[in-house]
Order: sequence, then structure tokens, then C-alpha cells
Amino acid sequence: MKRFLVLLVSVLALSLGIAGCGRRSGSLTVVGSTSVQPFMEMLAEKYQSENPDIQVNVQGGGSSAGVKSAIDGIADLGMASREIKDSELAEGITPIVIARDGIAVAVHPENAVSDLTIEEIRAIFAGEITSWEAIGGVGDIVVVMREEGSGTRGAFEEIVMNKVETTKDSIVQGSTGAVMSAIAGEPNAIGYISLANANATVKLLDVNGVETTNENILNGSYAIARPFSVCTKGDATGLAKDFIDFIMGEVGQQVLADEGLVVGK
Amino acid sequence: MKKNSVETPSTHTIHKDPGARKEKTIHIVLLLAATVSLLALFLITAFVVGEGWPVMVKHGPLNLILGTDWTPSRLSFGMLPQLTGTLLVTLGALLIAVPLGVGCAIFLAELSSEKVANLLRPCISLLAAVPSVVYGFLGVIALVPLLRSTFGGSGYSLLAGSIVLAIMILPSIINISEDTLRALPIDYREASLALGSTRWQTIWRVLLPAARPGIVVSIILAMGRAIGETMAVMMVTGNRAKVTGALLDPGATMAGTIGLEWSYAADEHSSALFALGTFLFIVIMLLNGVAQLVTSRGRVSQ
Amino acid sequence: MMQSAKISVQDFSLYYGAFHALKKISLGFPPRSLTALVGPSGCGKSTLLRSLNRMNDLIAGVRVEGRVSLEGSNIYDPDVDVVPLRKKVGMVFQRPNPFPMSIFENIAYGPRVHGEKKRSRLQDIVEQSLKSAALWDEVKDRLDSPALKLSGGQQQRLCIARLLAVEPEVLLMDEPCSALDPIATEKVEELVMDLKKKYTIVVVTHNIAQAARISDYLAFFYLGEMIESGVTRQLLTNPTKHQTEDYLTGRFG
Amino acid sequence: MKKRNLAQRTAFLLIGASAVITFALFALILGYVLIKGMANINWEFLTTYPALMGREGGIFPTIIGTLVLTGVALLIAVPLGVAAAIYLSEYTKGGIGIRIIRFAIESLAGIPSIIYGLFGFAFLVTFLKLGFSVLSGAIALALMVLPIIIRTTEEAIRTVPDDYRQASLALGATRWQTTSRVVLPAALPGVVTAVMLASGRAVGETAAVWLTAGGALKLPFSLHDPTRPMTLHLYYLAAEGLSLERAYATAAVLLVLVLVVYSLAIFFRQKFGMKRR
Repeated sequence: MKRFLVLLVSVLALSLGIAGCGRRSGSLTVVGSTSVQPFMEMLAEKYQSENPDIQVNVQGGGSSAGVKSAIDGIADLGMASREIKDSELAEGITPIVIARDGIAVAVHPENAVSDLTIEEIRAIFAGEITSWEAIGGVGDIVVVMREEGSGTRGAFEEIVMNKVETTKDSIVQGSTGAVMSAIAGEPNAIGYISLANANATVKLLDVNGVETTNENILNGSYAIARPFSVCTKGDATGLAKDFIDFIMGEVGQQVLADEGLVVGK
Repeated sequence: MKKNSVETPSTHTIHKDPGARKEKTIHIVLLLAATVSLLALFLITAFVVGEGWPVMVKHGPLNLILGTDWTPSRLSFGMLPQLTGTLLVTLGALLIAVPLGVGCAIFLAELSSEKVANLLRPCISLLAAVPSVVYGFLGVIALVPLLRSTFGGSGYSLLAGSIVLAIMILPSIINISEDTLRALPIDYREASLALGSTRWQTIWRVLLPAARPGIVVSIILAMGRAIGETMAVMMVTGNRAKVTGALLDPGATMAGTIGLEWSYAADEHSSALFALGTFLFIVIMLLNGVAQLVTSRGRVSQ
Repeated sequence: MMQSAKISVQDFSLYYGAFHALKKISLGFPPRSLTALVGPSGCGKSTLLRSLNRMNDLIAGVRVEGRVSLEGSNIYDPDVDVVPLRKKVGMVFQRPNPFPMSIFENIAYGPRVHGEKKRSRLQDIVEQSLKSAALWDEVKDRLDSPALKLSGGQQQRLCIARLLAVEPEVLLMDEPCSALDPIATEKVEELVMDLKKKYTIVVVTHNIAQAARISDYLAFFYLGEMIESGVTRQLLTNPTKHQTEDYLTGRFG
Repeated sequence: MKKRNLAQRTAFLLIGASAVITFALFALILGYVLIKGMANINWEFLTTYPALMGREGGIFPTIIGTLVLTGVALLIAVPLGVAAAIYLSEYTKGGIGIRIIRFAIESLAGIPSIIYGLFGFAFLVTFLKLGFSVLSGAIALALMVLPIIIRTTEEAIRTVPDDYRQASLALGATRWQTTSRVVLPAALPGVVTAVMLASGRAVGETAAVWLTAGGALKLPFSLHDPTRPMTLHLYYLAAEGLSLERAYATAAVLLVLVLVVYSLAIFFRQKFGMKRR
């Protein structure tokens, strides 16, 4: 039983002691947007294979948690899938856009509609058009949206809604995947998703007659896209700068392009 | 003549024995371990309430509770949609789970043979072990499509949440209700049967009323579980932040909204989620209090 | 009797909350002899026994007045540590209560908690104690088997052996045979007769015949009071108080 | 007379139906997940790293994540919980302070896991700057399972007969000697039950670790590394629609682990003759 006491005391000491000690050198912690996370993990994998002594920890948590972690020094790099807010810039955050992700408007594959104007999309998401009949389809529209605060939603509202409020009469899902499965299971659904994560279970609509492709985003004819960025407190230095340089270099940008993101100016 | 009060032996002995000091140290270490729970409760309260405080102060708790518009991007934090959503989902779950659970408890305690009961009882305990995210997963792939094809609409609905929750809270209702029924003295049954009542009359008029405190406790505890459940509910309810009275509508709950939005929430939005958490915390603590009160009143083993 | 007593109580009263359980008891227990406490249920005899090594401390709301002297010093003095006290004044309970351990571990428990670590020394103590408790021959081949597998009488003798292993000076026995059959009772009684040559023993019993067989002195209790005490044979043949006579002739209890 | 029989027959029919429905549900849920999942489980799935966020490959790091989080949580919670249970059952007879502590324990037991998550995020991750890490997740889990350990252990200790304590004390053993050498060994099966119930809860938890452990799909090499347990991985697989087969398989692995742990708990509890909660 003495051992039991020793154990008790040492666990207490351990948990307190560990709280105080520092991180290994040669490691980077990247925290933030779950949309950027998969791409960052691939970048980290590539980077570590070139620099075997360096550990890159990539964690989710969301854009805000990422930026906040960078401000608080919990993370070396924050990841954001939305514009950096003024309040965050005021804390000395330096963002770098590493790629852009198109936001596609998606419907059920069997939906007759395949092209909408941006005004029609706005009217649908504002709850002004509630029936497909008004725009060439059948049935009542079921709107699927991302949750409040999501980068995809933020970008969609900023670019498409133009200060018009979105309807409350919608299903709200926590991820692009969940939005897609809601649309795939509901013939009358419409929603917006990350282009890089889109798959064949849903049909992507043309907007103003322009197909949703990376080329069209790059040439500016398809305007709904959001920035993926990493950020540091102040200017990046040391390992963090090295990793950012890698991401912005040829190899890094190619990894992102291969995964369906829009890179380059 | 000397008077000695002998309530705790250690208080009035002088520790000449060298071992006594060790005893005292152990006593203190154990006491400290016991107070960790209190410390944890204090810290949880302080940090959840503390983080939610700015929004509480800025908007006023009453405005938050009664506000019907939840639009964090416009800094509008009406929480009535989540409050009513939580209430509806929970009531729906209880409506399904209480009759099933109490029925099942009666079956196990009064009707089935001991052999069958001993076989079935572990199954219920195992049902309680299934992680909530597994229920959520099954809800998305099986229940939502089923509701869609049965009732129309998208299938994502408060009803879907209620059904998933009902399954999740069934085991605790069955367990506690059965324990309470079994703890009733055999005399009750004999007395009632000796008066010529049928078994059902005995159960309905004698045993169930006598077991009421235990069953009530089981329902209150199940309610707490249902109100606080996050993952499973968030995955199937559709999370629409709009006040509704219809179980077939999509809707949001307090816990579900926190789970859904915490990762992207910044500044005031984040604080608002903690405020939502504070209300959730208050509701749960009230339920806990009631459960503890009923328990100590009815001397029910829980 | 008082002067030569190993342990004695003087003007001793005990309360459970408001209930006055022992009323100003004065009684001495002579060394190397057996004193039996008798009386009907609830008369306070067990309470008095448990006061002699302060086992009553474990019950909430107990309050005592008066003295219990062990070799002249009051065991209720504030500077007394109950741990060495209970080592000196050991107790055997109504129901045999061996620990759920092996026979060996049961006996070795006491010496161990008092600091004995050497295995060879412990083995000696176990053998010696079991021999003193007249159990050695029955269990010497299975010291590692669980104590709870022994019969009731063997368990009770094991408990006595366990007590002897800590080298007490006073043995308190609370109806030690009430849970045993007649044959086991006989064996325990034989053991007790043997032990009283070395130890001061106090036995609570409601079996008058047993008290007559084993005790040197007798004290009769009724409703929290000690009615009378004296040499066993005299008291049994010639009680001076009518309550004692009523009890002995079986009118109550 | 007939009417009474009819009432009884109807009632018993309904009761029987509720039992049948409950157990059919039980069989359906477990059977569905296990059958669907087992088809996709093989040695490779259990021992290889996921690729493309889990669309391909196995779940090895998430199994380790679950085990490490649970292990560290127990390392913190078991000594604390057992010590607290000992204090409450052996060292005190009540009083206002003890009533408050008991209230705190009962309250902790009722607090939903999302609140533990919020607390962990605000206090451990941000305030103590432990970051999204194994340690943050494990501490949040430890506090969550603490009441389970305390209550189950206390109950086990209470079933130890008072005879043992009295015998030990009467031999001149101190309270701690009595507790550690006699009472605890006798209550050991109950303590094991407590540990099993707590690990089952920790293994199955999602919300509390989601907000505290980070969720990186990597092996954690120190307490400061982030990690992703199986529950969280299943959530991502299901919610992000990454891979349905892998979601089933992960759910099955998770379920098997939890069921094994709970079965052990039930086994020890029945062996020990304790009551269910």
C-alpha cells in the first residue's frame, strides 16, 4: 500500500511538473481550421520526409482556435479557412494565403436544375424562393447550410449573399461531408460545399453559366472562393518560416494543386 | 470526574507513537484526494461561467433566454431556439423511453424467470456501454433515411434526436427502475395477492406506486443525460436554429450547438457558446439537485 | 480485589447520545483469572467489555465518564494512544471473524502491523500462537489455505491465536461461543481454561452454565447497572440481590 | 372476473412487447455494426496508418490514441478516486463538509461531457497552456470518470464486513493499516469493477476529448502531443463522409473494445455481488 501512496504522489507531481516543462526543439505545432487540416497534414508529411529531424504536429480545432493559438503562443502556426478578422490582425497576426478553395453550390444528382444565377442562389438562401418550380424544377426547396462561424459559410455569405440575411429554415451541418450526405439523401436539397472536397454523390451547379472548376476560379470567371491561410504571431522566423517557404515553394504548391485547391495568382 | 467526548479517536490522543504522524499524513492526503471533486466542480463552474460572462453581461441573461434569433455573425445570440429544441428532443425521448423502460423493468423484476432475467440484464448494461458517437453514426446512416422515407422531409429532425436519445437513456431507466422494484419487500406482493388481486393489479396498484421515487429518479437522471448529449444529437437533428413546436422539423439543441460551432467560434461567438454552456450547466445542476433530493427523501438506492 | 486488579473500572458511565447505557460501574478484574460478565440482553455487559479497550470509540455519539485503569493509568486520558492500548488489551468477537487471507497471514497480521518483518520470526510466532490456541495439530499442514475454509470452532480458535500473536496482557471475549456448536464450544472452553493461567480474561456470556464452568469471578448486570459481583461459586449458590436470583432461576433474560 | 383477466392479459402483453422491442433493438444495433464492420476489419486495418485523412489505410494511431488517453486518465483518476473513496467511507462519519464533497461528486457525475469539453478547452488548453494534447484530454477524462471510481469503490468498501475492521483494530492495527491491509484487499474486485467502468466510459467518450485532445492523426510520443481517439475518428469519418466502410470498421473495433471492458466490469461486479447502477 505504500506503493499506492507513492504512485498517487508521483502522478500528482507528474501532472503538475509536465504542465511546466517546454516542448522539444525541432518540432512545429500547427493548429486550426479542419478544412485546411487534411492539406496541411499532407504538406507536413512531405516536409518531414525531406527533413527527417523535424516533427510537425497538425491539429484541428477550427480557424478561430487556430488563430487564437498562434496569438497565445500555443501553436507556431495557425490555420484559417476564412479571412483574418481585424481584431486578430490587431493582435499582431501575419497571415499568408497558401491556396484558395472554391465554394460550389450543390444539389441532388437527379435535380433537373443545373444552372442558376447568383441572384437566384441568393434568393434561395435568403428564403425568398422556396420552391424549385420557380426556377425550373419540382418540389419544395430544402436548404442545407454550414454552421455559424464556418469558413465556408463565412465566405459564401460574403461573396454570394451581399449582406442579405440567410434563411433560418435550413438544415445545418457541421462539415462539407455532412452537407453532401444530407444533399445526397434529399432530392430537393441545395447546399454549398468546399470544391476541393466535393465528390460525385452530389451535382455541382453552374453559376451565371460558368462551370465550377479550378481553372475558372483562377481566371476569375467563377468568383466564389475562400482563402486558405496560415498565420504567425509577428513575422515568421526559424522553423516556421522554413515550413512556410516550403509550402509556398514548388513542391508545396504542387501538393495543394493535386488535392484540388486553387494555387497561384 | 473527567468528561471525555469520544467522537473521533484521533482528536484526543497525543501522538507519542512515531507511527501516529504517518497516520496523520495519510489522513491529510486522503482528505485532499476527496476534495479534488469539489475543486473540480468549482473550476468547471468558474471557467464555463467566466468565459460566458461577457456575453451574459452585454446582452442580459433574460434577453439571451427569450431571444429567438441566433445569428452569431451579426452578434445576435437569442437562445430560445436551442432551449425549446432541447426541451422538445428530451420530452420526445422520455415519451418513448419511459414506457419502454418501465415496461422492461417490470418484465425483468416481476414477470420473467430468474434465468431469463440474469441473461438479459447484462445485455442492458452493455447497451449502456455503446459510445454516443456510434449511435450518432447509426442515426445518420439508418434512422435519418428511414424517417425521410416514412414521414417525408429531410429526415434530419428533432424526432431523429429523440429516438436516438431514447435508445441511449433506456438502460439507465431500466436498471434503476428494476433495482427499485426488486428492493420492495416481498410482503407487499403477498399481502396484495392474498386479498385476491391479480398479479397485474398488484403491480399497478401496489408495486409501481411504492417504486415511484426510484422510477422518478431514473427519469430525472435520464433527462440529464438526454439534455447534455452532444454528438449523437448533433449528427441527426439538422441543427436549425429556429423556434419550432414540431418534432418532425429540424432543430438545434444547446449541447449540439456548442459541439457544432465551437471549433470556428471566435470572440463574442465563443463567449456566447460558453453562455449557452452556462445555461446547460444550470439546468443540469438543478436536475442533479432534484434527483439528490428525491433520493435522500425516498431513501432510494441509486 | 480492586487493589490487585490488572484492569479496573471506577464510577464508569457511558452514554449513547442521550441513552445512559452504563451507570457508575465499579469493578476490578484480577490478573491471571477469568471474570465472566452475565445478565440479560441489553444489560450493558458487552458495552462495558468494549469500553475496556475503547472499541466504543468507533461508534459516533458515545460519551464516557469515570475511569478505566490499566495497571493504574486511565485509558481514557487524552494522552493515551488507542493503538498500543488495543495491542495490550485484545478482543475476541461473538462471530469468528478471520480475515479473508490464509491461516498463516491471519496470525502474522498482528506482528506485521506492529513492525515484525522477518519471515523466520513470523513463522515462529505463528507456530507458537497456534500451539497456544490448541489449533496447531489441526492446521499445521495447510497454513496457506484460506482461513475461511476452517470450521466455525476452528475459526474462533484461529481468532484467539491471532490475538495471542500480538502478545496481549488482557483478553476480552464477547460471547465467544454463541455462534458455535457444543463440540466446538467445549474445545474453546478448554482453551480458555488453559489461557487463564497466563492472561487476565474477561468474558461476556449469557450462558450461566458456561460461566459456572470457566469463570473465577462473576459480575451480574441489569439495565446498565452492576447488581453484584464476587467469586463465581459463592455468587451462584448464594446471591444477595433478588434480581440476581430471579435471573439465575430463569425468571427473565 | 373476466374483465380483470382481460386487463391483466393486455398489460402483460404490452410489457412483454416492451421487453421484446428493447432486446430486439439491442440485437439489431450490435449485430448491424459488428457484422457490417467485421467485414472490413483485418490485421492491416488495425496496424497501418490512415492515408488521406482516413479515406484509405488503417486506424492504428487512433487505437493508440484511445489507449493512451484512457491510460493516462486512469493513472490520474484511479489513485485520486480510490483515495477519496477510502476517505469518505473509512475516515469520516459525515458532517457538513462531507455532505458538500458528496454533493460535488454527485454533481460531477451528472455534468454532460460537452461541459467537461468546454472546461478543458478554457482551463487546460488555454489557461494552463497545455495546448490540444494528450494531457489536456486525459485530465478532462479523468475528472469525468472520477465520480464513477469514487462511487463504485465506496460501494465496494461498504460491502466489506465490519467484523474485519474490528478484528484488525482490536489487534492494535492503526486505521491505515486496517484500511490498506484488510479492507482494500477485500474490496479489490470492486475496485477493479470501478476501473473497468471508468475505462469503458473513457474509451467511448467523444465530446470531451474533441475539445481538448486536438485530433491529429499521428502517434502521440509525449503527453504534449495531440492525439485522435477512435471515437473522434469515427465522427470525422461519418460526418465528413470520408469512407463508410472504414466508419463501420472503426465503429466495430470501438464497440468490441468497449463491450470487452464492460463485460469484465459486469463479471467482476457479479462475482462480488454488488448492485448495478
